[in-house]
Amino acid sequence: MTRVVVTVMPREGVLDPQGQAVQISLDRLGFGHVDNLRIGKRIELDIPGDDPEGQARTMCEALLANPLIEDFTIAVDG
Amino acid sequence: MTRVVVTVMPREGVLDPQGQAVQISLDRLGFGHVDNLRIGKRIELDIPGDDPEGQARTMCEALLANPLIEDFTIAVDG
Amino acid sequence: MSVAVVRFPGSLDHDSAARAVVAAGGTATFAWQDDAELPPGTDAVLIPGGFSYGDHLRPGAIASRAPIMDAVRRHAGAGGRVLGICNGFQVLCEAGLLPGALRPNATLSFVCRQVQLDVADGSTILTRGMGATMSVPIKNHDGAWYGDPAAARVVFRYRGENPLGSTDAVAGVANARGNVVGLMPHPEEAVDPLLGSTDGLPLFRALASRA
Amino acid sequence: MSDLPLHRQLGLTDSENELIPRLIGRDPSPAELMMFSLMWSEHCSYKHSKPVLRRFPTSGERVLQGPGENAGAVDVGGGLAVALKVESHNHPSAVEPFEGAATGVGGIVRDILAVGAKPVALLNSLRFGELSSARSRHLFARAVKGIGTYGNCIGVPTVGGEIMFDDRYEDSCLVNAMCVGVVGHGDMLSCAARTPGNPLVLIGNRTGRDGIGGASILASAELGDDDADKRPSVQVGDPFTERKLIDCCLELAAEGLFVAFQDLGAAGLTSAASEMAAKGGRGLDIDLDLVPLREEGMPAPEILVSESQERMLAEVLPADVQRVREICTRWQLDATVIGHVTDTGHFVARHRGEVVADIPAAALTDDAPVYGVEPQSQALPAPIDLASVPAPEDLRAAWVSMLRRPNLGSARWVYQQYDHLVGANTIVRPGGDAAVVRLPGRHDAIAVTTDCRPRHCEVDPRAGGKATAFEAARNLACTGARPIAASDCLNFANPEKGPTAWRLVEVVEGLSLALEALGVPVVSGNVSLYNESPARAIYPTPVVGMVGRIDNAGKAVRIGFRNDGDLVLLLGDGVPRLDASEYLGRAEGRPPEPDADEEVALIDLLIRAAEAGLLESAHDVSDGGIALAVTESAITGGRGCQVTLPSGRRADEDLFGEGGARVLVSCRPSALPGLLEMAGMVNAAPIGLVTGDEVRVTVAGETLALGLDEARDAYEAAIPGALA
Ligand SMILES: Nc1ncnc2c1ncn2[C@@H]1O[C@H](COP(=O)(O)OP(=O)(O)O)[C@@H](O)[C@H]1O
Ligand SMILES: [Mg+2]
Repeated sequence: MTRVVVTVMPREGVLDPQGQAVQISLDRLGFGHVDNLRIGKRIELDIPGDDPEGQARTMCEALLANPLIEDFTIAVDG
Repeated sequence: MTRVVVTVMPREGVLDPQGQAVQISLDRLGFGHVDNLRIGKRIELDIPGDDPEGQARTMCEALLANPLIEDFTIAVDG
Repeated sequence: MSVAVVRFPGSLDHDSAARAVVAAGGTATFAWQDDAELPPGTDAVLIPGGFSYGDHLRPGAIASRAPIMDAVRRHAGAGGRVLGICNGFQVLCEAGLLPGALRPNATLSFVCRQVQLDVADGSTILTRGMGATMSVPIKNHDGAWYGDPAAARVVFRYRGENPLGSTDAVAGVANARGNVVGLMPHPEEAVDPLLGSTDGLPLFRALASRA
Repeated sequence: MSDLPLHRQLGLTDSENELIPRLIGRDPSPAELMMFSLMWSEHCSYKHSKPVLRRFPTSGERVLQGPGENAGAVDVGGGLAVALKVESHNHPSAVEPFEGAATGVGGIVRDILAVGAKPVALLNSLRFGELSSARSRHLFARAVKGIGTYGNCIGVPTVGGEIMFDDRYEDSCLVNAMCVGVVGHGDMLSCAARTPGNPLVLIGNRTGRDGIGGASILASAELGDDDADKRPSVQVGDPFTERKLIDCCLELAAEGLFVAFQDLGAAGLTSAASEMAAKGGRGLDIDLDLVPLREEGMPAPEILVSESQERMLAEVLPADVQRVREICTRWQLDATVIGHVTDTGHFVARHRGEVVADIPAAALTDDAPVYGVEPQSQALPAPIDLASVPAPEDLRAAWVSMLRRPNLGSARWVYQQYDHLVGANTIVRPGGDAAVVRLPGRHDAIAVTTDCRPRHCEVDPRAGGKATAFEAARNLACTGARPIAASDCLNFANPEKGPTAWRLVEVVEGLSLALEALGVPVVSGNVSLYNESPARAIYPTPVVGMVGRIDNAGKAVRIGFRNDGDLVLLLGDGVPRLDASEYLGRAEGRPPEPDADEEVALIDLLIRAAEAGLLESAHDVSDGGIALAVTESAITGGRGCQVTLPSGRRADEDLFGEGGARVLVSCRPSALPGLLEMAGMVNAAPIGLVTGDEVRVTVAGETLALGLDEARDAYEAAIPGALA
């Protein structure tokens, strides 16, 4: 069983309204110097068997990420 | 300017309906062996000045995470 | 009695909430998120529904950090009445004025439908005078209250079923003192026979009354 | 990169390419060529449909704004106007259903906002392949989610729409959205630029690389293919910004700060600016360096045609710029002066000190070549031979299975995901024939609906067009509303093919004939052509959005039975037929041609009866026939009934046949004499009464009974069951 972390972020150039709203809010809370804030998803999961990374890639392509607007990266623990 | 990554995950013991739903969908797509799937947020941002990690912690406490239901971790790049 | 209806960018139900206050015999004024003080003469505060800040990050999270919320906190601290509806409930929980948090609905989808509520605690200054049950609509995406029901003062529960998957079928809670109440369903959509129910009126009467 | 010449890659024909230098007196720059290619696309120029659209009746006593502006508007009395428009977002929804459908909602709302109106209701008309297809399930579920997510967040109630699944939409799904708004007569805004020297303010989201189609071809020639590949061409919606835009713009409009106002839709700034200029007979000078960008270094062509959402362009007085900025800042929106109105008639765009485009605005908006379509008429099919349709062995089982069909069963799964109440004015909620929304602060209300009868349009386009318009009007009348205005979206296959062209012309003729009979003008609309793949072409799908008016919101009639002991009547003279019906499930045969006199008389009767308070319920008999109508009235009202159906040729046709003007109503026994007298020439046949907790239907001597619970279970399971 391998713990795998999939990160799904909005693609470069794609609007990230959530990141934008949070940055506005941080600004109002006195963190105006913060920049380039982007928000994506972190998905942690256990994958048994061989090639957990390859399996995770297949899952990303099938479901976890939308290639039109999101990029994903996969990290395998340990 | 430091690139900081804040990870906000549902707290252990707090229901993660989104994670559950994704796991069910994966199951249907033939990834039934996947387990313990949890979904959280990944927030990337640039923080200038000293102690970016401390600043990020303050932002988490002020806004980015809700301690009742979420845990956060901070990673500083480079 | 003057009820201050607090607006944030993305508030949606401020007009209907204000109309409900008027229908209950009160007067309504609007307060803006950036105001440092509630409007002069404010007797009670109403935080209406909507998608403040687009529900980004967590519903109610960003709005709960707006300047006006300090004034709301002072008002509540002094025993003043505060009612939060839907997004307003989320804001009050995020602001720490009510216990618990609102999580995504168990269906993971937005749910808009009529529900029946049990009034679980009719002894707060806001819920007294209500009937034992009420028919009101819910309409939200993140309405599953999560918390410790034993440690909270539960004022409304879903009757018959738990449509959103909240802890213990909780639909609304109050603070210990009973002067701050939040609920996910929309009583402002139930103040006019033409809308199918008037069960929401007593809540606005209590909010707008001096007694 | 393809070897085709640039204009071909951009979708311009050779003759269009030759026309451009003649219009502007020189060869266009690549950026200008791209602007022409987008503005002369079917979507922006209506080059294949313009002549056809001229057929629509567009005038009437109530019309304040006919086609030509961002939305049409009609008078509803008391100094108030209702603005309406339907628009398609078919292709973007097929590519990315969530964002495509969401941005479709955003776009139509901004069209309403552009005429100064406050959006008060949304509807949508959806068509997908059968739910047995995994792709269609995905497209459908995600499109619904997109519509809900966007509409819910902007606080405009989504009160109605329609859904149909058919294999013919498997390759080309249809997502049409309709928005209705209200505006005071004197507060209506136009997009026509007015006074040279006035600044132009861009309000809302920053400009990024969204929805850049043609531009990426250009840009990729400069930057290399790898970069082009990274460019998202999908627009991403930002409903939070849209909500701020609505609040902010209505506030700006209330202070009278707009001289002219326009949304940025297809072809972005290019289209918005050239339309403002051409409409006002003015020019616009825009400095692209001033446009706030999401990413640095966007080339001029991309800025010119980016379809980034949630942006509006306003002409304001120089002295008002400060005030406009103040209000926008409070709403956390960018407001940037990006140019000014001129008297040259040209749309001039500058970038980094150079003029990148200098085109007579009218060349972009009005001078696109118009292509007459070449209709090739088709023989109308014969009515089906009933003997060729196997009669069901078990009528009751057939009835239950009809309730369970996604095309007939409850749409609750869909509308429960939409906030249909926000604003506290929704008097009649989704699930009936039309929704009723009270006008803000008043006692009167509007009823709204969208309708289409694609299979009928396929087999007999003129009759199908009529049936579509009459059905919309009948749906409104069932609530007691008098139809006052229509908008339409003509979704068709490739009009360059003769049979499709014929269907387009015939459908528009049928729609027009019906709308003329009803006295309902078309005040706005949209056209979506080329909805076909090598394997399949869609049915002709002319979606009609219609608005009606009710004097007293409290008198609105619903579809559900209300009291035990009420009498059930069938109003109207329509004869049910299985041709092209949902029961048949195919576009075959030839349904009876709608009779305009009968339709209008029935509609008029319904309105008068509702006004007189004679009706307890009213429900249009449509898809699924009277079996569906009677079951829906029973389920919705939570009351059973006993009815005996008029006998025709065969029991299944009596139960499930469609066509013609028929409405199922119920009334108190004491109201019967009044109703019969009022009916006059309209056939009003008492067929039973409201009673018990089952639906009992006697047809051709056989009595079928279905318990309310069993009926409801089948009806409610139709869509969730097919998705599971
Ligand atoms: N099928 C139609 N029926 C009536 N009017 C139409 C139709 N199609 C387009 N129009 C009108 O033509 C004009 C241009 O439409 P469109 O380009 O879709 O406008 P916009 O760019 O504002 O979305 C609008 O006034 C629209 O109402
Ligand atoms: Mg427009």
